[in-house]
Order: sequence, then structure tokens, then C-alpha cells
Amino acid sequence: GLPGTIASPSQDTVLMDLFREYSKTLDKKNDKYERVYKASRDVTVRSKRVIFSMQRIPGLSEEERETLLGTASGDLRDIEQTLLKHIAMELRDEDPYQFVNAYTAGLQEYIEALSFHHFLLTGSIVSHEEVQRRLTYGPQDEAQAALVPLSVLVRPKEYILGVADLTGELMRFCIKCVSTADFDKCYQICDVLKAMHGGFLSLGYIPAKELYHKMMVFKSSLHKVEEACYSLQLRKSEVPADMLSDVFAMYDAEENSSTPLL
Amino acid sequence: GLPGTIASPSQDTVLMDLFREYSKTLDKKNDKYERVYKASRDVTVRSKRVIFSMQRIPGLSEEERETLLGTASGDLRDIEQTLLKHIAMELRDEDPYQFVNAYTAGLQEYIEALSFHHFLLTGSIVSHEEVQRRLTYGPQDEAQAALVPLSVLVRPKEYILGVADLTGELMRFCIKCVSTADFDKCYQICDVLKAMHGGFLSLGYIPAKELYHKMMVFKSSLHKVEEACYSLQLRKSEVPADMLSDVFAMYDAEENSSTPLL
Amino acid sequence: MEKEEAMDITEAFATYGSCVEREAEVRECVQGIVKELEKTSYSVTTILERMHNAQGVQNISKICEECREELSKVSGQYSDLQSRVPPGEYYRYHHTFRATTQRLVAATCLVTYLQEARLAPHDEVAASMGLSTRREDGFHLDLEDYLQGALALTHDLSRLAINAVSAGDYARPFQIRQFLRELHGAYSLLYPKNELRKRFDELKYALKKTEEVVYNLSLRGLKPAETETSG
Amino acid sequence: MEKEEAMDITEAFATYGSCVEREAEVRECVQGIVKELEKTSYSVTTILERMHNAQGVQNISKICEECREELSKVSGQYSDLQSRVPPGEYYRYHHTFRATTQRLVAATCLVTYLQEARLAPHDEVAASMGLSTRREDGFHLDLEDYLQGALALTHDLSRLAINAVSAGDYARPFQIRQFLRELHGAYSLLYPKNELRKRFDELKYALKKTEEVVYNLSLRGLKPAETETSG
Amino acid sequence: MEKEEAMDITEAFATYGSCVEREAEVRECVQGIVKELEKTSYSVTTILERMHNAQGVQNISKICEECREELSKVSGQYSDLQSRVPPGEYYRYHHTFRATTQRLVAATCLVTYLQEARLAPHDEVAASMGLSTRREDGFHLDLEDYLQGALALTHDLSRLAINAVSAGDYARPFQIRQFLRELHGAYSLLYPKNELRKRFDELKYALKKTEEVVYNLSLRGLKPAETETSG
Amino acid sequence: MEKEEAMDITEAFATYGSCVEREAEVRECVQGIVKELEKTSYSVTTILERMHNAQGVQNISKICEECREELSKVSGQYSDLQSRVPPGEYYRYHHTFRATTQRLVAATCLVTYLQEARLAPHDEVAASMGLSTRREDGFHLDLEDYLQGALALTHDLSRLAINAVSAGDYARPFQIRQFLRELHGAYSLLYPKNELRKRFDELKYALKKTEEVVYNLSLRGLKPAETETSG
Amino acid sequence: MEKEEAMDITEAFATYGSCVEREAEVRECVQGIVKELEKTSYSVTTILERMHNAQGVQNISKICEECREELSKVSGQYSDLQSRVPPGEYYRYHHTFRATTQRLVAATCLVTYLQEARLAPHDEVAASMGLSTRREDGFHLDLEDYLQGALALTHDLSRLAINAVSAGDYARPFQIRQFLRELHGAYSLLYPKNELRKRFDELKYALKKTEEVVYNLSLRGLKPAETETSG
Amino acid sequence: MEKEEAMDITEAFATYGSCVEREAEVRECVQGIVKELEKTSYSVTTILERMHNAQGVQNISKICEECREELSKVSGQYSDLQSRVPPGEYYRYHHTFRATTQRLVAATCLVTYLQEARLAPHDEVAASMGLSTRREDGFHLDLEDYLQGALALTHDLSRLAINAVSAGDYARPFQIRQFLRELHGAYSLLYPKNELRKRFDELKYALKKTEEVVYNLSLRGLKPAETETSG
Ligand SMILES: [Mn+2]
Ligand SMILES: [Mn+2]
Repeated sequence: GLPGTIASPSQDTVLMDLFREYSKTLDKKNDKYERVYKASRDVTVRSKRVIFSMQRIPGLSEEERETLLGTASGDLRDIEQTLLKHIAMELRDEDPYQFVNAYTAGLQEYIEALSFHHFLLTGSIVSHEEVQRRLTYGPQDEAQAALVPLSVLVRPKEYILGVADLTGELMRFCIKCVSTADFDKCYQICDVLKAMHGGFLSLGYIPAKELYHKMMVFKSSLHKVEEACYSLQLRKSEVPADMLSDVFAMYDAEENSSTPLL
Repeated sequence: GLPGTIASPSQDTVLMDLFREYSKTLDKKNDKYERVYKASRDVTVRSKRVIFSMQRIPGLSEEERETLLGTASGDLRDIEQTLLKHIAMELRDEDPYQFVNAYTAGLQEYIEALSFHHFLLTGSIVSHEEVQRRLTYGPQDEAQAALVPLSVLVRPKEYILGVADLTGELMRFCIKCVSTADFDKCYQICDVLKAMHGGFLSLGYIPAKELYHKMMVFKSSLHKVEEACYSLQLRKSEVPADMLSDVFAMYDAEENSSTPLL
Repeated sequence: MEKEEAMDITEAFATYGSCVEREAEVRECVQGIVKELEKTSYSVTTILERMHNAQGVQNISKICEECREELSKVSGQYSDLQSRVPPGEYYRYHHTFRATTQRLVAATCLVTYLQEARLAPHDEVAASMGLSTRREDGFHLDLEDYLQGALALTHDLSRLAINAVSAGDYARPFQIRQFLRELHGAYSLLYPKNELRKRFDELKYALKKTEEVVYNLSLRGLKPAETETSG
Repeated sequence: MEKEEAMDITEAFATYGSCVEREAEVRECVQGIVKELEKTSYSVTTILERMHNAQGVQNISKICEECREELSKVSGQYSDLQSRVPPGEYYRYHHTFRATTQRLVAATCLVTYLQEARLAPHDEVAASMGLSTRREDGFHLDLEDYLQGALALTHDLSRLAINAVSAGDYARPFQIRQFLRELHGAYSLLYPKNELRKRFDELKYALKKTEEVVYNLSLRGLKPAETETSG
Repeated sequence: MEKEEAMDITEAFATYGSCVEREAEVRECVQGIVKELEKTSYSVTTILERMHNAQGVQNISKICEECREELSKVSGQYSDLQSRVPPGEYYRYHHTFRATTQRLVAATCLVTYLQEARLAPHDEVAASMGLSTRREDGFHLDLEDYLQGALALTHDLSRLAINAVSAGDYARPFQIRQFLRELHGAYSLLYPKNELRKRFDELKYALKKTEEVVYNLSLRGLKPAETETSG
Repeated sequence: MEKEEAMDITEAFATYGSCVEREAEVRECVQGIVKELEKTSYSVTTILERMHNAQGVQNISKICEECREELSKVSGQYSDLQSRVPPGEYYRYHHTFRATTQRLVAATCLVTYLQEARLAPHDEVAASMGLSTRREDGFHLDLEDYLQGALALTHDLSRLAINAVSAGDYARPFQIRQFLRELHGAYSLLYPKNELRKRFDELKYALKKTEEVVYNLSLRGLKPAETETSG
Repeated sequence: MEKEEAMDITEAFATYGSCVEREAEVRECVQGIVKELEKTSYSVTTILERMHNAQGVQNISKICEECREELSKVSGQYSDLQSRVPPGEYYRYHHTFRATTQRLVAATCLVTYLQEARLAPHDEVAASMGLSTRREDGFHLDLEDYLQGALALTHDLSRLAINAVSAGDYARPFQIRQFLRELHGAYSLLYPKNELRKRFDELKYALKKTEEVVYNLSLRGLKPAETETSG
Repeated sequence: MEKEEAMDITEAFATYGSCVEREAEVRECVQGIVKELEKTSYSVTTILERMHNAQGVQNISKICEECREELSKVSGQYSDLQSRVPPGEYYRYHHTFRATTQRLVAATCLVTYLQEARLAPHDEVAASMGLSTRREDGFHLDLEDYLQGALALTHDLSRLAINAVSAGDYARPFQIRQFLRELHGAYSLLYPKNELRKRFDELKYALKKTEEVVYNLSLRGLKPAETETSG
């Protein structure tokens, strides 16, 4: 059609055909986004359960503790090999940044669960490399061997945000440890949190609003843990060091058998 | 009790007795506040109904209009003589400012209704004095003649806020008048609103947040009315003045009898 | 006709405008006096702060005397205020001096408690501020302001309980707990709502804090002899 | 033809109008009854406060009886409410009585604990309030309201542990600790989320506080013989 | 004794836990069905858009038939929804399907008007959606949703009045004006408030617009003969 | 052990920190180029503004040529951008140039419409900007950006319809209405959501405005001869 | 040692205190003068409002004269302000008089436009307010305040276009459209950002509104003869 | 005539445009330097954080030395800033570096306290930052920024009191309480308002927290010998 004339019906059909194409393309992307998003939501739910189950540890016997951590380990492996692998397959040959908003929440929660588990096993914070390694899947058979390895991209951002959430869980764990008189764990958590606080401060001004909010929550967790350690110190101060073990023996006598000895 | 000693049980009772007194005083005031508040809420509901009924006027016949205004007049009188008088009796011998928050909303709505009615009857805005006069009740019998006259205090604030609300109703009325081709009423409303706008501007900076908000609503009402008048002028512009009456005659031929002739 | 109409409206707005102005003038004048009251209140607070020092705990009676002296100014300032507020318009300007009045009530009640271990009642506080307690008398000490003000001393008392222990005074926390419990019982009768409710919650918090101090002393056998009966 | 039509519309809308009005009435009526429930809840709270007094710790059973009596009113009030809320519209008004219901659940559970050292389950609490536990029955005690309400008593228990020590009752903190541990275990099964999660965290704090009391008593050999069985 | 008790609690809480989970499932399922309803609503809107085209004005009856066919799906979708929402919990999920329901009411009323020049009443609309009008029946078409939905067609009608003129159909604006006037009269009986009031004000604007169209046609002698009867 | 631990964490934060910094550098660089694109876009908008003048309506083809010339710069600027964004990280920086790209698409589509009365399709617009349409090619014109951009010209078209009438060009509003209707039909196929939905609503508004212009012209017999068939 | 230290602090803070007080005085004084400026600004606005009245359009020149007289006070008020603001602290108080200054600029520019159909430039406006245009001179009319103020008159102009038609003056909307277009061209050169951008968007809106007025007049053949060429 | 006028406007606005641009450059340059200051401030904060570690309490003097070294950069950065801000426009850019300056003041005062147990006065802090204290000198350390900055260290001190106890240092809380009391006394002289008031409230909170630490130590007989007199 030239200026001044009206588009012919055939032009109309051309336009409609084009848009039918566009619509298909959009739907394909949206459907993929939706699938990734749903998988991510399932990752969130299951990771939260793993975290929650590990919160039961304070007060359990060594044996129970190991069973529980073993189960958690299996659950985490399962999340990696089913849901997260499913996401990785969806993202094959895609620009992962295009779908990052769809899976960031689930990934962060998974990192929170994984790092919590790792801390309880080793007393240290899981490294970014380790997380990425767990979410990189080797070729399953000969046919695929030549392909780029399948993986879920773990940006440093997800790693840091996941670890930032860990601090809240550590605080809860620490409060429970005060109840069960697991003093060493309390001090250990306090040290780790302080080191992390230093790490956050060293980043300087943080442009991510999300992280800023998490920092505020983290600070309040840190203060709670510091106060817990302070009150433990006050407790200790009232008993001469050599008397302490006697006191605890007496104290524990009335505990039921499931409470660990100090 | 002297410093260092503990208050005796009798002191306890003294304290409790005092607070039982305080409690009674508080309850008395709160109950009165509650009663005034409830009456005010009823004033609001009934005033709104009066306003709503008057919004039906555009398009009615002169006769219907008069009946409707007559009913509204009776309703307003009734609100004054029952609910508002009840409030006035509650406030007798009180500092009216103490309860002003309890009845300000109802009073404003009543003023809105009254001034709407007054405008439809006379084309002018009811004066503050007139409002206060209607809410001042003379002695009912000899015994009370000596007392201060019973009244509901109408602060200039309530008056102005009520009148400010009127502007919204006038806008609605004006829009409906355009539909029913009551051009004179439209122009009349536009003039009144402009005069009121000048009045508000002359107040300068308005410290009351309430009034500021109402001003914003008012301005948008004013613009709507100005645009209604503008579109009426455009309509008129297409027909030579002497042809106009013919056109309207034709236009009205198909109207049912309830629509007023121009 | 429209001309005339417009004038009516203009007049109404002019009336409203001048009314607003007059009110603004009175308010400004009132605010000036409130600033003076505020200063007195601030002085008393600064004096009272000293009771939390180690030496302070031992000198409470002296601190209270200083406060009384400072508080004696208040009566004249309220009489000034009263002369500015037109009769029958007390509640028109009430909000401008409300918060300050409550602070002064709190200070007065705190001093009375420290000197005599009891809550100063409404009429007594009003009298000491040169005010009536009855609305009919125009300018008065509103009951609600008294009740809210009197409840504002709880924070200071629970802090005093802590500092008293640091200064070696183990009896005071027991007394304070007793007093806070009585206050709690008394205010419970009022079914506190809104603002009073918030203050009542503060009282609960202060009571809980003081109970913890008492618990710590009891646990360590630092209970003074005479409190044995009520602890 | 349209004339007739118009009349039909008018008629229909007149009916619609009266429906809309009736609804406003129901809402107001419901709010009135909720106020009554609120008052009962306040009374019970005031009675329970007494258990923190020295004398109170010894009179807990009497305090509980008083509460039971006050709580016995609740059943009638809910039956009033039920008669006002049309069948099938429970969730239309749920938000208006939700908070109050949770407070009453908390009070009921606290009394049951104090009397019988156990958590009153959903059906028992519902029954004592004259309510069903099943949604199908229309007006019922919602499970979530029960779960949140029952978790709200932890704060009062940890405070009681403290005050019991001041009053010389060394056994109670041991009992309370035991109960809080059981509660913790039970709620753990729910994977608490949102509002419930917050309350669950409060439970952790209450437990920590009570553990400290127990520790302090143990440290000083103030462990009562008879707690051996329940610890 | 407590051991046993603890087990009971554990058992009870395991049951509670599964209840809480079931609820989350219902919510998700409901949202899925609402999405389907949303799609149907969108299809109908797209079909209705065609009536504003020049050819559309002449083919309104065909367009309406297509809409009816699309709308016939709605009944099954609501029946799905109904089967998912437990009895007595209609208002628990009401907010999730409220807006969609109003849009479908609007479409239904618009089609009925175009086909029969009258407002479909509550019961008729409900029936066509496979719903009851009575709250007692549980899942129903809420009166308020009907009233708001039915008022949402005014915008489309005043637009149609304009486009009809462009397409040379001079009779339609007269009909539309008549219908809007009747609607105005009917809704006036309700004393509309809040959301309904806003929609009522929109009706006034639609009426004003249509009046202007009618005026412009009259002015130019474009009044069709056959409107005499319906005007 | 803790020492080591702390070092691990410090390292992790250092890695994150440097990663954030690197990203910030790329972003800053990208923003610099986007500013250039922004300037081009602003120039084109300023040129296009002239079409609303009386003379403009008559000189549209000249205005379009000027725009084309200005738009020809865009291709080089995008190639700059492409060289800065690391391969496979297109969507990492997408948000920084998204809005600008959409504005440029809008301008391109508007010019194409004015010159050829048709909507420029995705591939054509991409080609004119020196971009691919396929994600696999890395730097490309995102389909959604095209769709949103292309929809952004509706406001300008409805304004042009108005100004054309003022300038005596009565045919253009009919053409514009026709085009907006086609756009409406085409976009309806996409079931527009979120941002696209907002733009789609703007299209509806523009269409309605233009329909009113057509109505006003039709009413006054100012319909151009050749539009008779489609009006 | 600490004793002495403490005294030093006290002394230093006494000094700081008097500094802080002096500053508060300056601020209060500045605010007082700004209030006067505010009053003048409101008077002018009230006078200008009259131009929207039916008779107002014919009396514009008289209205402008009244405004000029009122505006002539401004110069003295700014000279007062200047004498209070210490040198080098212009920008410390800038925010207190910024909004008022912009309103006065807007009023001045509006009057100049109404009298002479042109935009008063920065130096002319500054001179009429008794101010310099150069920052080096300390107290001056900031360029940004001028630019924002001058752009604030667009709303009033588009409203005048509407009211002029109602008053039968069909030529004015054409003039106003011309002026708004020139303003648009001029401000386009500034590449407006932030606050100025918002005002620029308001200008676009006002221009569009005025174009619609011109369209409505053109449609009805109400174009005045002399604007034929530029309309 | 209008032609010529329009050209004048264009010329004037071209000039305005270049002014606006120059300003944007200054602003950007200032922001760049502020970012550098920001970085120094964050480094110091990171170093100071270490004092809360278990080992940190013993290494405070070393930590302070590191801070001093980092803080020594500040002087050069402010001199850069000074060279960019045109004379008389200090307060135009004040808000851009205000928060950073206050943080640096806080860090400086904290280090001085930790090293010398006293509050660094205004002139000393200003000197260490290479700044004047007098407004007449143009670029200076504003008194208010000093006062707010110096008050910002209270949170860190009360946190240190807690962590010192955990690290076995029982004397430090007593010292910190003493210092906070002196600060309280000094700031009381200023009658703090607005922003300063908020910080003053934080001081009160920090003091209360520290008093609780002292109380807990006193209760357990952990009072250090030399503080006996002032505790
Ligand atoms: Mn978590
Ligand atoms: Mn109203």
C-alpha cells in the first residue's frame, strides 16, 4: 500500500500471519519460562524442608544427628538430580540470563540449604565453585559427550544472596544450641557470622536493593548471636573453670538420654 | 508509705478506688462520644440519601422537581430536629470542641446536603449564618427558656469543608444537565464553581490536609464542568442563533413528556 | 444575579480566612508558652537523668528536691497559657500543649514516687501544676492526659531497677516491682485503648524487665529481709 | 414493549437494593458481638496476670477456675455470632473475629496447661468454645486460628518460669521447659510458614529463656526432687 | 503419663500438618481454573471488539452468536471451580475469581442487550453461567458481582453509538440512549456506594456522550423514522 | 580452623566484589553507548514533532526522510554496543538498553507507516537497525522489544488524526483508524500481558479517539470519497 | 584526668550550642520573609484566576495590570531576604524559597505572555524581581528555577483556551497553540531531565489539549481569518 | 513579528542549554570524588569491624593504627572536592557528600575514643580531615555534620561492650558506660532536635544497653577494682 491508500485485505492477512508467528515464538518462550519457574518453586519448597529438618539437630544424639544429615544429603542430591537438572536441560543452548529471574529464588533457597548442610558437616561455608560444580552435569551417554556440559548458571549474586539467607538459619540454630547447652557451636556460629559481616562490609556500598534488605536482617541476626555468646560467657563466669564440668554433670543428670552430653 | 517501705494493702485499695472513679469518668465521656458519633453517622447516611435523591432532578418535569425538593426539604428538617438536635442536647454545657471530631463528618455531610438543596432552590450558596441558625434550637417550654439556647457548633471549618464537598455534587449534576440539555443550569454551575475556586485561592496556603485533598478533587470537578460548558458552546456555534429554537423543538419532539422543554 | 452570588461566596471565604488567621495567631501565642513549658520539662528530665548514676541512686532525695524547684515554675506558665486560651475553647487548642503536659505529669509523678513510694493522684498532680481537675472550670488537667502521663514513668523505673543493682542497692528493684504491679492492677480497670493501650504495653514490658531483675537477685540470695513477705 | 421491560428492571433493582442493605446490617451486628468477645478475652487476660504475683504462683488453680468461669461465656457469644452469620458466609466475616478468636484460644490453652500440664488439642478447644472443628459445619474454629492461638502462650510461660523462682517455686521452670520442648517438637511437624513461623521463633526464645532458668537453678543445686519424674 | 501425652500431640499435629497442605493444593487448583475463565473472557472481548467495525455494526447478530458459543464454555468451567471449592468456603476464594466473574457478567449482559435490547437480570445471567443466585447454595453468582459487572458495559455502548453513526446506522444511538436512561433509573434505586458509585459516574458520562450523538443527529435531521417508537 | 574459615569467606566476598565491579564497568560502558542511542532517538522525536504542525501534515514525506537519515546512525551505534556486551550475556545487560531500543523501534515503525501505510515487521525493523532477529546470533532485536516498541506509536497517530483535521486533511483520520484497527486485530492474537497489556490499552484509547474524529467528520459529510467502502 | 576532660567537652558543647541557636534564628527569619513572598504569590494567583471567568477573557489587560502592581512588591521582599542570608549560604536556604520563587516566575511569565504574546527571558524576569542572574553575585534567580517556573504556566494556558471558547473568543486558542509550540521547540533544546522533564510532559499534555480545541473549532469552520496560515 | 520572537527564544534557550550542561558536568565530577571518599569510609568501617572479634578486643590499638593510616587519605580527597566546587556553592553540593562526611567523622571520633578515651572536638576532627571549621572559608566541616557524625558511634560502642564481655574483658563496659554518660551530658546542652534528636535517642538506647551489661557484671561480682568509685 502507498500513502493515501488503504491497506488491502491481503496486507491484513499478511499482518495477521506475521503475528500468528510472533505469537508462537512468544508462547514458546513464555512456556519455557513458566516451566523453569515452576521447577524453581518446587526447588524452594523442598529446600525449605531440608533446612527445617536440619534445624531439629540441636539436642539430638550424635547418631540421630548423623542419620538426619545423611537424609538431608540425599534430599539435596535428589533436588540437584531432578528439579535443578530439569532446569539445566531447559536452559541448554539458551542465554541463561534470559531466564535467571525465573529460577533465582529457587536457586538461592537451594544454596541456603546446601551451605547450611555443608556448615553442619564441616564447620565451613561452601565455596561458589563447589556449588557450581554440583550443578554442572556431565554427559550421560556417548551421544551427548560432545555437547557443552549441562549446567545451571550460578551467578556470584545468587551465591551471595543464598549465603546471606544462611545467616538467619544459623542464628536460629544458635539460639536452639543455647537451649541445649551446645556452647562450642554457639561460639563457632558467632565467629562465622562475624567473618561474614566483615565480608559484607568489605563490599562497600551495595547497589542491589535485595542484598541491602538482607544485610539489615543479617545484622539483627548477628546481634542476637553476639548476645547469646555474651550470656553464655556470663554463665561461665559464675563458676570456677574446674567446677564447671561437675555442674554440667549434675545439670545433665536430669536430661533424658536423647540430649547429648557436653 | 515512706521511701524504702512497701505500700500497705490499704494504699492498694486507695489506688484501686481512685482508678474506679477515673474509670467511671472515662466511661462517661467515652459513652457520650460514642453516642454523638453514632448520631453523626446516621446524619451522614441520611444526608447522603437526600443528596442522591436530588441528583435525580435533571430531566424531571417542573412539577416533579418541586415535589422532590419539597420531600428533600422535609428530610433535612427531620435530620435537624431529630439527630442533630440529639447531638445538640448531648453537647449542652460541654466544651463543643471536645466532641467535634465525633460529629464533624456528619455535620459536613449535612451541610453538603443543605447547601445542595439551597442551591437548587435559590441558585445561591447557603451562608454560614443560615446553617448555624438552623442548628440553634430555641427553648421548648417555659422551664427551659432561661437556659442558653441549645445548638450544634458549626465551625467555619465544617462549613467550608461541607461546601467544598458540594462542588463534586454540582459537577455530577452539571454532567447530567448536559444530557438533558438544561444549558442554563450548566453555565450557572460553572459560574458558581469558578467563584468558589477564586474563594479557595484567596485563602492562600491551606494548612488543613483535609481541605487540600478536597481542593484537588474540586479542581478536577471544575475542569469537567468547564469542559462541559465548552462543548455546549461548540454545539451552539453550529447553528445560527435564530435557528436554535427550531432545532430544539425538533430535538424535543421525540422526547417523552417527562423531559422539560427548553 | 451571578455577580451578587459570587460576592456572597467571596464573603464566606473571607470570613473563613480571617477565622483561620485568628486561630493561627492564638495557636502561635500558645505555642510560644508551650515552648517555655517544654524547656522546664527538658530541665527536669536532665536533672532526673542523674539518678541513674552510681552517686545518683544514693542522692535521690536531693535530685527530687531540685526537680520540685524546677517544677514549681510550671504553675505560672500554665496560668499564662490559661489567659491566652479563650474560655470554652480549651479543647480547640488542647492538641498543642497535650504532649508537653503529659511529660510534665510524668515527671511530677516520678518525683512523687521517688519521695513517697506512691502514685500521685489526679487532683494532687493538677494542684501542683496550678490547674483544676474539672472541665467546668475551663482550663484544667485533662484526666486522660494525667492517665497517659502517669503511665510514662515506667520506662525510667525499670531502668532505675537495673542501675540500682549496679550501685549495690538491692532493695529498690523489689519496691519498683511492687509499684509497677499496683499500677498494672489499677490501669487494668480502665480497659486501656488506643494511645493508653500502647503505654500500658510499655508498663507490661517494664514490669517484665523488673521481674527479671528480682529473679536474678532472688536466685543469688540477694533478697532484702523486709521484702520477704511480698516477693 | 420496552415500557414493560423497564418496569421489570425497576422491580428487580428494588429487590437488589434491599439485599445490599441487609448485608450492611449483618456486618454491623457481627462487629457488635466481636466487641463482646473482645471484652471477655480482656477479662481473662486480667485474671491470668495475677499468676505472676508471688501469691499468684501458689493460687494458680484458683486463678484457673476463675478463668474457666469467664471463658464459659464465650460459648454463648459464639453461638450468637453463628446465628448472625448466614450459612456459607463464614469466610466472608472471618477476618473480623480472627484475632479475637486466636486470643481466646491462647487463653484456653494456657488454662488447660496450668491445670493439666498438657496441650489442649483442636477439638477440645473448639468444644469448650462451643464450636465445631469441621469446615463443613459452617461456623467452626479454623485450624489455622487454633494453631496460631495455641502458640501464643509461650511468652507467658517463660515469664512464669522467672516469677516462680522469685516466689520460691523451683519445680515449675522444669515443668515449663518440658512442655515447651514438646510444643517445639509438635509444631516442627508443620513446617511453619509466615505468621506461624514468627510465632515458632518466639517459642525458641521462650525455650532458651526457660533453659537458662533451669540451668541457673541446677547450678545452685536448687533442683527440686519431685521434678525428676517429669523432667 | 506425659510420654503418652506427647505422643498424642505428635499424632494430632501430624494430622494438622496434612490439613494445612491440602489447603495449599486447593488454592493452586482454583487459580488454574480461574486462568481458564480468564481466557474465555478474553476471547469474548476480542469477538465483541468487531462490532465497532463498519461491517461489524451490520453483523451484530452474528457476532453475538459467536459470543454466546464462547460463553457457553463458562458454565463448565464454573462447575469445575465449584467442585474444587469445598462447601462453605466460597468466600475463602471469592477474591481470586471476583474480577474475572465481573468481566464475564459484563460480556453476557452486553450480548443480551445487543440481541434483545434489555438488561439481563441477576438470575438469568447466573443461569447462563451455570450458577445459582442464592448464597445458601454455596457456589453462586454474588449479587454485588452482578451489579458491578452489569454496569461495566456502558463504556462499550457509548463507543458503539459513535461508531454506528460513522457506519451510517443512525437508529442505534437513539436505542442506546434509551437503554442507558433505563439503567440509570434502575441503579439509582441502589444508592450506589464505593466501587459501584464510580461505575455509576461512568454511566453518567456514557449517557452524556450518547446524548450528544443524538443531539448531533437531530440537529442534522438524521433522525430515523423507526426510532419514534423506542425513543 | 576458624582463621582458615574466615579466609575462605573473605575470598568468596572478594570474588563477588570483583565480579560486581566488572559488571559495573561493562554496564557503565554500555550506558555510555545507550546515551548516544538515546540522543539519536531524541533527535528523531524532535523531528517527528513537526508533523503535528499545519505545514507538517503537508510535508510528512520530507520529515520522514530526515528521520531516516538520523535513524541511519543507529546501526553503527548498535554495532558498538554489540562489541561491548560479552557473547552469551545479551540478557545480562538487556535492561540497560531496553527502553531506548523500544523508542527507536517506535520511531522506525512510525516513519514506515507514514511512508507506506503498513506496519514494518520484526525482521525489517531489525535489519534497519543493523540487528539480527534471532537470539542464537547473540546481539539481536528482542521480539518483545519490537512488539512493545511498535505499539508505542498509537499515541502519536491519534494526535496526528486530530491535527490533520485542523490542517484540512480529512482523509488521514480514516486511514489512521483503519491502521489502528488492523494493529488491534494483530495484537489481539498475542493475548497481551503485563507491559504489553498497558500499551495495548493505550492502543484501545487511541483507536477510540480516532473513531470519534471519524464520527465527527462522517456526521458533517466530510468523508473522503475513497474511504466510503471501509468507513 | 577524666574530670578535666569532661569539663572541656562541656565547654566545647556550650559553644556549639550557641552556634546551633544562632542558625535556628536565621532560619526562622528567612521563613518569615518567605511567608510574605508566599502571600504575594497567592494574591497574584487569585487575580489571575479571574481571567477564566466569562467576563474575564475580555478584561485580560486589566487583570494583568493588577498583577503587575501586586508583583511589584516582590522586589523589596527579595531584597529583605538577601540581607538575611549570609554570603556564601544562598544554597543553604535555597530549598526554603525555591517553590515560591518558581511560582512567582510562572506568574510573571504568564502576565508577560498575556500582555505581549512572548516568553519573558531569564534576565528580564530576574530584573523584574530585583534579582541578578549570576551566581557570582550571591543572591540571584537561579537558572533552573527560571526554567521550571516558566514552564509552569502551560496548564493555565490550556485551561484558558477552553474557557475562551466558552466566552466566544475563538481566536485565542489558535494563539495559545502557537505559543505552546514555540515553548516546546525552545525547551526541546535543553534535553529536559528530572523535574524539568515532568514539567515538559505537562507542556506536551497542554499542547495536545489545545490542539484538540483548535481541531474542534476548525471542524466547525470557526478558524479566525488571520491564523489561516499558521493553524 | 512572531518569527523574530521565536528566534530570540531559540537563541536564549541555546545559551541556557549550555549552562545546564556545564552544571551537570560539575555535579558528575563531584559525585566521582564522593565515591572515592565513600570507598575510604567503607575501608575504615571494615577494619573497625575487627574489634568485635574475640581476638579483636586485644588488638584494638593495632586496629586503630590501621584506621588512622586509611583515614589519612581523606584530607587529599577533600582538597580535590574543594577545587571542584565553585566558591559560594558549597551548600549546593552539600547533600551529595553530607552522609559520607558524617560517616568519616564517626570513624575518626571512634578511633580517637579507642586510643585516648575522649571525644575529639570539632576543630580537631576538621583538622584531621584537612578542613576548616568556619563557613566563611567556604569549604569546611559543617558543625551539624560534626555533631551528627560524632553521635553516630554509640551503636558500635554498646556492641563493643557486649563483645568485650564475651572476650573476657570485663573492665571495658564500665569505661564505655562512663563515656556514653559524658556524651549524654554534653549533647543535653544542645537541646537536640530533628535529625540530631533521633541520634540522641540512639545514644540513650546504647547507654541503656551498656547499663544492662554493667548490671549483669555487677550482679556477678565482676566489677573491676578501679571503676569501683564511678560505676
Ligand atoms: Mn531461610
Ligand atoms: Mn458528596
